[in-house]
Amino acid sequence: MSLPQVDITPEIVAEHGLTSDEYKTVLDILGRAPNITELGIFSVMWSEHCSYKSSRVWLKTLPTEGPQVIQGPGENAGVVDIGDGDAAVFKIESHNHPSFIEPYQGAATGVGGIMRDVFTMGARPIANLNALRFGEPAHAKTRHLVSGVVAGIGGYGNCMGIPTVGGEVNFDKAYNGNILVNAMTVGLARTDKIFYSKASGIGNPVVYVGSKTGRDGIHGATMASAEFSEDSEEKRPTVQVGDPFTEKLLLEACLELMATDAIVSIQDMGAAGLTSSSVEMADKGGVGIELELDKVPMREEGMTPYELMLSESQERMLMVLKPGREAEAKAIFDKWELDFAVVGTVTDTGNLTLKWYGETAGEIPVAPLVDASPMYERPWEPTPSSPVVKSEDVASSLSAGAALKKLMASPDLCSRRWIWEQYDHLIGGETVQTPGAADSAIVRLPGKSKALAVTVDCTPRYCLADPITGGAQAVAEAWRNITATGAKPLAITNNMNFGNPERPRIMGQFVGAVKGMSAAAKTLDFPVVSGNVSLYNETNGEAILPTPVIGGVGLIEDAANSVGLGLTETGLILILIGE
Amino acid sequence: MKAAITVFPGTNRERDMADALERASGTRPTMVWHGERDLSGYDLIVVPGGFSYGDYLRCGAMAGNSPILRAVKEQADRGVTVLGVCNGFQILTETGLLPGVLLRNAGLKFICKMTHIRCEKSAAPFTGKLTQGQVSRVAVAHNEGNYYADDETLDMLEGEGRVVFRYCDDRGNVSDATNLNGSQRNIAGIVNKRGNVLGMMPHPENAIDPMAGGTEGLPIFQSLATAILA
Amino acid sequence: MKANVTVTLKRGVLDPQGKAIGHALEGLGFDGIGEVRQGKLIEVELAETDRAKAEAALDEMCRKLLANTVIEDYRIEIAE
Amino acid sequence: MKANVTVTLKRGVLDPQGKAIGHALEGLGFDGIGEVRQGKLIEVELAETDRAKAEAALDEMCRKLLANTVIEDYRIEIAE
Ligand SMILES: Nc1ncnc2c1ncn2[C@@H]1O[C@H](COP(=O)(O)OP(=O)(O)O)[C@@H](O)[C@H]1O
Repeated sequence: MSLPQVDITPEIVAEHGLTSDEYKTVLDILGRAPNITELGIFSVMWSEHCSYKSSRVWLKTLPTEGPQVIQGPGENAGVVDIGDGDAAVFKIESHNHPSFIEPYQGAATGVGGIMRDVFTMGARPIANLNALRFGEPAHAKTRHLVSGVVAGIGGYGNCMGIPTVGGEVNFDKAYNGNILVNAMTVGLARTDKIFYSKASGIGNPVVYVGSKTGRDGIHGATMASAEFSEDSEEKRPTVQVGDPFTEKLLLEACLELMATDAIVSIQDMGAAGLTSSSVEMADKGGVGIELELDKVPMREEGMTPYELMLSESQERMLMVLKPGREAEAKAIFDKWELDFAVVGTVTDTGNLTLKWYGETAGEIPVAPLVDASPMYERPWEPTPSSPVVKSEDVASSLSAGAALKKLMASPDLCSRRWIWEQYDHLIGGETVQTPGAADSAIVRLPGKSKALAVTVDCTPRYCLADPITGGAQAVAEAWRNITATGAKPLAITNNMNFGNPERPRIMGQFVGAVKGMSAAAKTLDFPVVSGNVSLYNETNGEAILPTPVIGGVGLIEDAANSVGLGLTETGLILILIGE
Repeated sequence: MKAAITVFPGTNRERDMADALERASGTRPTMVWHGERDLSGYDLIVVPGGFSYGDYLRCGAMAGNSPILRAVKEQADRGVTVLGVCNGFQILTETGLLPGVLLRNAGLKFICKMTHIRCEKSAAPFTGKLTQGQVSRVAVAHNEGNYYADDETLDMLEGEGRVVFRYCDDRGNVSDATNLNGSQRNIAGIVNKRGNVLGMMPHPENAIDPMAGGTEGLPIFQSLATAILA
Repeated sequence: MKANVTVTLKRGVLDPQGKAIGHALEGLGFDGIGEVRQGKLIEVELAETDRAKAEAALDEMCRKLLANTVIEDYRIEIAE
Repeated sequence: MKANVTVTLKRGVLDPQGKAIGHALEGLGFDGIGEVRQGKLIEVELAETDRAKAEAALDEMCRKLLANTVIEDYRIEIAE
């Protein structure tokens, strides 16, 4: 079990996606050259995905506060007060690239990931939503992608027993080579039982629970380096297979343990696995964490510290427990037939220390690793304004009736029943407004009369024409969809899907959308409490349409008063309001 | 009424079921973990819906082999009332308590919607409160609900009056068009020979609330409450 | 010892998945596709070193769990 | 011509079904169960009579539809 020795060549640094400036910072922080495991950790932590290096400057400008906000962006999910000691916990997340490569598993693991974000905070998920973007219907791949993605979302959510109650779908050729799969989960917690990721208590045990760690998602390019050549001809898959059954057990086990007071903090192992969970927990608490990597439950033989730190295996969590509570916690995870291992301790060193059968396999000071994470003010160009099209100027040869038929049959407007019938939207018996029945779905709180109104919205073609107006419109639409059911809008989560931010035109779209979103959210008192950014959505230099998806949550005190779209009896009067 | 609901790893409609039973009978059922081996003392045992063991290998196969199912079988043999819904129906066929199997839906897709079923037989303990031919609007949510048995078995079921529910339209017409999952002869629910074990794919427990799903599933639970309390 | 168990639907039992695959293959332009059936392959590693004993155990596994003999046939192959 | 195509998850890819089956076999009292993996078996009937051509067609079917080579391997066996 000796540690593999790998020379850190400029090629290896480049394969890890670090620029030479970024690598210089690594050398400064460590005061020496990193070993391969440490290099991998820097690479993951400073990736776009974890560090938000292109977007952070702008995301800071979003309004995130309000009397209803208990937790804004920065935790696993946002938390909003909904009265009577109840809280709504929610977030949206993208799984675009994996869903294009393997639609079923990609979409499924996306749903699994976002549910973990929510139940990590102590909330039981009560509703899932999804925002989907596909290429043209006639494109050779579209059918296969639509059916795979929908089946994958259903497959995971249905097995978990969480109703999938809403979503939206668009088709445009800009997504031919890069579909978007954004999944949102809304959960329910008690305001005095919210769990956070901040590690504390020097000497407290760090515990690993869930599935075993395999070599999932460890980047192919890196693996091909000489020292990992064992089977380098077989490129490592970058798509994980989801295991909703295990996640259901993980959900129940975590909630059971959360009902005790044994947990100090908890963090799910998302995209960057053990690395980001341990670093974030340590950084938030201003402490160090020592991990004995040989104690991590492993699915395969011969795994290295590098692989353990970078694996993206799903259905895992890291927790800090109060001292002496390990046995009680283990009993719960044993009952649910999940792995449980004490893998480390909280330390006062401020370092992430990695041990491998007693040997030190890596040591990185946490604060500099996080603080020095790159942040770029990417150059951007404002989107040139397009001429406003007046309806009077658009000649149409179609009669109103024919136009209506054409609209109803168009891919962007036709019925979505084919999709939502593949999702269990009835489980729980609380779905008061089902998909298609109202402008937002209404899901009642178990045992209560109040309910949450939930919706996801974005109109990418507006955002392409004018990102500022488009960004604002998405927020306004979510707000309208919630108010239209009789609920009061509370807060939003957002999923910023854009092309390559290194291109000033694309960065301009991003900046515009943030500005518009910000303005609308401020005006409507509809703060952003969580979100996700997905950049580099391009194929062969063709970017997707700018797609800032808004997930909105509102509250209605009595679900019986919620209003749907249906005309329930004859003789009703139709009223048009607004401009 | 003392009712038990079995809970396997992956079961997920146990709370819906408990709510329905409580609404009809006034008492909250007991949740029984799959590791238990004794189910004596209950008047009713319900194997609820969900994805026991992830539906891996075959729906219901692993749960059907679990220790608690042996206990369910024992009680069923003694005449205790047993209801299996959705995954519960799949489990009961896997154990042989009910004949046939549930194959993948003919359309190869998961189906979740409100649908109609026709009661073919009004009899205690499951359908005493329904009349023969009565149509109920209930939920379905399944991927493997396509009831299959060989012709001989089907003829026997029909002959013995053991087909309890069929998929139909809102007026009770049974046809291919109302057969949402490809089931042989539109079968949605059957009983065992003795009449104390019922398996059905639809979810009456998601039709007990005027605000969510309507209340047409309730009579089944009221039938149970009446039959068992009596 | 390693064994491969294949579980296939009995002849006469409808196989909608197989049918759908056949259709899809035709849709992709493949000609002369006859019947397509889908089954399961289960690879099991066994500590047992006695071939006959392994086969007996596998047969029992199939009857008890791996196959539903109402609709499925199974075949056991010991790989090494 | 008849062919058997087996599609299995690549080594290293999580196989939740296989894992659950292994557990269940142990639960049933079978000893010495090592790794269990589940794959698909697809039986295809082809009008093609030339073996090499059939193999080429099957290979294309696998790459295009029957397997997703990102996570799966496939094996083709011509039965007769
Ligand atoms: N991907 C999806 N998943 C679940 N439900 C969806 C999805 N797409 C659309 N829906 C549902 O279909 C209905 C109609 O969708 P949409 O046309 O986008 O409505 P609207 O324009 O009123 O927001 C809504 O109830 C919506 O929640």
